[in-house]
Amino acid sequence: MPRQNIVKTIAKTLDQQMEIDSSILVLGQDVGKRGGVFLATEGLFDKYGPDRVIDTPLSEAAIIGAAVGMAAYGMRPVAEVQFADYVFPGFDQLVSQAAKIRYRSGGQFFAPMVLRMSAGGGVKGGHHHSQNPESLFVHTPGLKVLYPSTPKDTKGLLTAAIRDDDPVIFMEPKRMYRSVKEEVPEEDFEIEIGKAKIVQAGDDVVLISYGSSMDKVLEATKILREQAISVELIDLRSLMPWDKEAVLKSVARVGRVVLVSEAPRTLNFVSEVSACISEEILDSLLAPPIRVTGFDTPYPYAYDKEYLPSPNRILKAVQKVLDY
Amino acid sequence: MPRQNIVKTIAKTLDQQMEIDSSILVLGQDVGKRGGVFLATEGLFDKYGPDRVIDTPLSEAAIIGAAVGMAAYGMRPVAEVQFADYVFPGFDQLVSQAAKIRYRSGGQFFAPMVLRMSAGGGVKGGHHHSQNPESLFVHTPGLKVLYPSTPKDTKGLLTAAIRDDDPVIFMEPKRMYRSVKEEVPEEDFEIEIGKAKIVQAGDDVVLISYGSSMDKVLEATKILREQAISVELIDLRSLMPWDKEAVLKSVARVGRVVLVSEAPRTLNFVSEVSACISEEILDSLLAPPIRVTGFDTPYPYAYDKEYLPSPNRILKAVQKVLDY
Amino acid sequence: MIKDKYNFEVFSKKPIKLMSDSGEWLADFELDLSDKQLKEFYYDMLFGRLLDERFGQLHRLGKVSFYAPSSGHEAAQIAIAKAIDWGNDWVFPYYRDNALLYSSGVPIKDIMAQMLGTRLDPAKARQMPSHPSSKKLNMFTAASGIASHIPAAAGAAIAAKIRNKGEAVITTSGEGATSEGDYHAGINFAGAQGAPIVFIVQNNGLAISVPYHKQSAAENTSLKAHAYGMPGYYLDGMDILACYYLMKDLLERARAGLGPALVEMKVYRYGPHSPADDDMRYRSKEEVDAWRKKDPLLRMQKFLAKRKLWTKKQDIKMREEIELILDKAINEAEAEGFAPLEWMFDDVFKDKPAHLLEQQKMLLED
Amino acid sequence: MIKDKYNFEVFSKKPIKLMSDSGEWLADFELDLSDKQLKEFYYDMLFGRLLDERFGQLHRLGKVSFYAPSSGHEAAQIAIAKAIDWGNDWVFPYYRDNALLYSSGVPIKDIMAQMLGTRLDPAKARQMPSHPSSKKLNMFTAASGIASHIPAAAGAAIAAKIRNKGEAVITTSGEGATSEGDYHAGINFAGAQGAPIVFIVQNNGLAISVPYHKQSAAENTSLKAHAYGMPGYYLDGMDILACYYLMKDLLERARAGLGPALVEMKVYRYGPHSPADDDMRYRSKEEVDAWRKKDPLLRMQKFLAKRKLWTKKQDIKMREEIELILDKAINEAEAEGFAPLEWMFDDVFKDKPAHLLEQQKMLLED
Ligand SMILES: Cc1ncc(C[n+]2csc(CCOP(=O)(O)OP(=O)(O)O)c2C)c(N)n1
Ligand SMILES: Cc1ncc(C[n+]2csc(CCOP(=O)(O)OP(=O)(O)O)c2C)c(N)n1
Ligand SMILES: [Mg+2]
Ligand SMILES: [Mg+2]
Repeated sequence: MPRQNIVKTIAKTLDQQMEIDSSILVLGQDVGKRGGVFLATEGLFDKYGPDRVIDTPLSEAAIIGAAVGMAAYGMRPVAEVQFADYVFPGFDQLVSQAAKIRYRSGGQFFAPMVLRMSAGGGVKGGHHHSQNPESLFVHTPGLKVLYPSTPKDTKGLLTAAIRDDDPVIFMEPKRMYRSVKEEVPEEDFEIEIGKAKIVQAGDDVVLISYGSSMDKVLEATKILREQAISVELIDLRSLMPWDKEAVLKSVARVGRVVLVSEAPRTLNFVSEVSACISEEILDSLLAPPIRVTGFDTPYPYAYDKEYLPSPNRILKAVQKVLDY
Repeated sequence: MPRQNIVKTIAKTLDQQMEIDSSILVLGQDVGKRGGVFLATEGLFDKYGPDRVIDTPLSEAAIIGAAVGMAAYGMRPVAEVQFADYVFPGFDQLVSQAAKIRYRSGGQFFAPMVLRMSAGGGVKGGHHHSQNPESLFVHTPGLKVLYPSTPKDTKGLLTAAIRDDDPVIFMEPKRMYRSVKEEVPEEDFEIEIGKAKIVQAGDDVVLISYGSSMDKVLEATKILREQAISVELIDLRSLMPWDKEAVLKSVARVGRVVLVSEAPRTLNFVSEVSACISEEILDSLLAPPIRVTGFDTPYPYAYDKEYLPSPNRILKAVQKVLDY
Repeated sequence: MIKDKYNFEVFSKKPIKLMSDSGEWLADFELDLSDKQLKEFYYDMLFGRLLDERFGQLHRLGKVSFYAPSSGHEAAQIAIAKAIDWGNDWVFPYYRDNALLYSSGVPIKDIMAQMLGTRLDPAKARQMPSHPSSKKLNMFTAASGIASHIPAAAGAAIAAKIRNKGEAVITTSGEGATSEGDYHAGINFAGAQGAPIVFIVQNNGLAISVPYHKQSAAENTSLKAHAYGMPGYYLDGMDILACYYLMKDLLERARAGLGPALVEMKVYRYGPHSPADDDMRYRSKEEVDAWRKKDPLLRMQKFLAKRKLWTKKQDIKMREEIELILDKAINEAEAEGFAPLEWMFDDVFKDKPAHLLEQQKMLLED
Repeated sequence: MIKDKYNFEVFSKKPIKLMSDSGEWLADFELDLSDKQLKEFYYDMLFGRLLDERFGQLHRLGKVSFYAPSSGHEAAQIAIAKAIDWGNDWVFPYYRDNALLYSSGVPIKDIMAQMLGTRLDPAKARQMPSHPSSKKLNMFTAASGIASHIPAAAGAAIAAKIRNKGEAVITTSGEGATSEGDYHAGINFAGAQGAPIVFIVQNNGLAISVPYHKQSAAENTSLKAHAYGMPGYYLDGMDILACYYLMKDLLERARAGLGPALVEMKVYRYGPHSPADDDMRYRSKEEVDAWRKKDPLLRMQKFLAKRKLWTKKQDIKMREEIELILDKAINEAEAEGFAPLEWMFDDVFKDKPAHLLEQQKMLLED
């Protein structure tokens, strides 16, 4: 098994699936000769040509909307929006078309499409190259939302997403595109959408996170290990549907939980997780569920480091629930 | 003081403010001769003419984006999107421009604009005339979000919104446009943005809601009164910023809370309120905070009644927290 | 048909006509439609008209919560329907396509079931009335959001180009729709890809109350084709023969791989925008009456009468027949009652995730 | 200027030129620019070029995290800057407007402070480099989202029309931007309102790697003006005099209430899209070299040399002077260090609501 980073894994997974299924095609800005601005589609244009690897005009509405039409027609488009921040010119196509065609047609039409996008801060990208808008997708009935944090999960979930018969938003942690490497099986495999991963079992506190926030969480977990604090670490991976069962099981057993996500604080995805926890297993809580999040400011260029949930902020929150 | 419904109150408030301040102008589809599809701008075109009451092309991006430019230029535009469901073609203008120009320019430019829209279900409007997308606005730093439920609050908050130097989303409960009437002072007044209203004080349970869900909540409250259950009823009115202080004070005192909002359940605005409650005052809770919400389906035409949080569903939730 | 028959003028200053207001054939090529076809054109327009009127009745009876009046649009819509190769081509319609919908071959019972929101609606009563769809006929599920179907139509056309099986895509909208960013996004992509698609604008001069001159400074919407490197045609949308021949030509061209086109059909809507609309706030009765004089059914009657294919008497009989068909369809559509609550959580996704099962349980227990 | 001087051809097939590649004056009207002005045109282009190169250096030094190379766009940008009535007109620029920014009169220290993200940036280091703004000069705060400034520009122009004080609005973008729905929304509204605005497309033939023919089937972007009922002009964007005279004319027309226009200036970018881009993946060195031969600075040198207004020696001296100015501006911009953390929560709103005060406290305690 080759050790591989996330972005290379994406390109290889797309290639593998395109070989198997000729209805899969890739579209987006610069996905052709350029191989994508992050090289996530590198090599595909040369291999599959302009009919299956389509450089689009500079319009996210065209990308997303055309993907809906292609999918309804019978293709399996994998569309790319270069940055999650740029999904908004195509947002209507996502929420009014992609998310709703199966429901509103009573199942006659559906949109087996994947919408890939790089997300997350910490890359000196300022307002428009750093955001994590997953809450907006998750709150839109009809969309599935994945946000893996490792190469292996990326492969398994991307494969599942491509084969899924519903529109799937596939968010990619851009600052970890090249920094995280692991061995990734060469053969084709799927990870079930909707299942969390218990990265590490533990008894003192449950740490819940996903996607681009996982790097800081892993750093914090390492320090906690040195402090002999036993952490149960859950990587949600899938945000819609999300694995409430796994979360409630861990939290009910441990009684203390810290939730981490770098998106803005108010209505951060982890607010939903927190609300479900207190609604369903209030009595097993030994301490308040604490959220460690980004801030309610537009993403600030100058404060790239400070905006993100730092290991230090995570540690403080853990200490707080332990001391409670 | 005249007894007046919500939609009439909007038209009169706009008129009153336009008389006072010549930089205020109204723009949107059909706001001119037609007086708006709900008549919320009735009479303004005849009085102020086409320069201050602008019928726009059929483009929400044009409406919202032009409002940003007008506001930056020095006007105070009050823009209308006919249905909250139709904000999405203009969503990029809202989140990438309106919400961010003050921050990204270091305060050099700002957008004193109001974006009005009718919202909520129960009008046989199906997917695209029924939604409550407030979570998406609230999660976007830089936007203020108001959602009153009575004529008086409508006048006070709309006046405050127009005078506010930041972009304000002004959501209007469409199914209550004409059904709710009350006496509204003729003179000019403001209600402070960010302050909740304690509609009724009580000791057994706190009911928290806002906007279009308030009609069902009031019905439920009436039944609870008959059952001699003492309800503290809070109408949030302002969702960003929202009155955490008032909420925590009531819930800490009473210990039981039911949160009601008809938007889809996952990441409903009340999920945030619930997460804050358990994070900050866990120990005062005598029962889990329960959310009564819409469902995670696209808004279904056929099940207009069933989709909405019914008085019955609210009563059941109240019973549950009382019995806990 | 392509090239060898008639050269429709691209970007013409005046609307293209093949039939004069008094029903004379104006073109310099020979009409090649059979009498049967010509009578069918008229019959379908008449059906469309009566269907529209019936929707009005159903609304007044409180049975239908909404509809989009289409009277005045019939020539355009039937011409389009007749040029389409149903089941082979793909169609992305909009809410005002009542006559087009009928003429497509969607069973009238299905149309009524959708309008009434009954159990027999193939779309399971999930949408407002006047939002058609038909998987069988490749008719995409209409949405309320103006122009939001245009990028999807472009996508289907690009897919059709890739698959290369000689399918064309047709999409319709009002003229207001052309102002939306999504319209531009879709048509521009289709243009850049040379996809087999015809964009049809039924320009009735009004977007609810907003007159065309506030919508755009382009003299007519066919000129917008310049922006997309495709031909633009400006048609008299009350001339069913002009609309038909041009559509036929453009669709053949599209199927043959000769690329997209944009067509404006100038029409007028006699009714209000919807039953909730009070159109006298923004236009006069005189304006409506003046347009009614140019009625496409009247013009076709004159055209047919000259060929002894139409009499007043036959017309009355046809109307009676159509009303009976409508009665029957309504009865059938209503036979099995409304869509049941059990369907509410289906089709959000292919399968129901845990949270939807939970919510369904919660609701059904309520 | 209006009408009485030169009739620029609307929708010309070939790019409009007033100066040949070898620097001959081609127009049939007399050049009415002073020697001083002509030399300033060249000086500003040269400054723009050196500024761009300096940004490259600062990036290689790790001091600047991003910039958008503008070499090849100088004639277009300086021509625009010279035609603007700064402080009276309103300007909605984009990220690649380095030369325009310099020529606007924004202090070079401010430019550098923005690029470096220091305390002296008037925009408080809240944005990536290459995102200018100046309240004083009515230069709207640039955003990264392509075309997202176009509707705002249209809105300002409509406001200017209402206020009627003889202000014009100018907005710039690349050609890729014209594909966005927001572009269409904005320009169409401005057209319908006859607002005083000029839309300028700096068409460098590439949107990152996507070539123009995949962007749109319109032969050039000036043709898109047809869709909006406004005149469209197709200019050689490496001819500073053609760009200047046309811009001057169009802005005067706009200020006089004669409405909007769309202009394409055909240019080329020599550098990669950004330092993160590897342009050799999608174009050849030969292509770049061929364009460099048409360099706007070279052409202007020839033009000036013919008038004895340029020598190699002077040029070298000018360059040295400019480098010194840049050195000084960088030093000044860096003098007070980076933007402090205390600023992070300012300007989300005019005043800080409770939750932001809370979050600020949380962060500063950390
Ligand atoms: C995105 C969006 N904005 C607003 C509306 C409300 N609306 C419904 S129909 C209509 C006018 C449509 O005009 P046009 O495109 O000319 O079609 P017509 O109804 O005249 O056939 C408007 C504004 C909508 N449905 N969708
Ligand atoms: C809405 C949006 N989508 C995508 C991007 C990423 N992006 C940045 S620049 C660019 C190309 C712009 O091309 P063009 O408009 O021709 O301007 P140029 O850079 O060539 O001057 C793209 C796709 C973006 N900034 N905004
Ligand atoms: Mg219309
Ligand atoms: Mg370009």
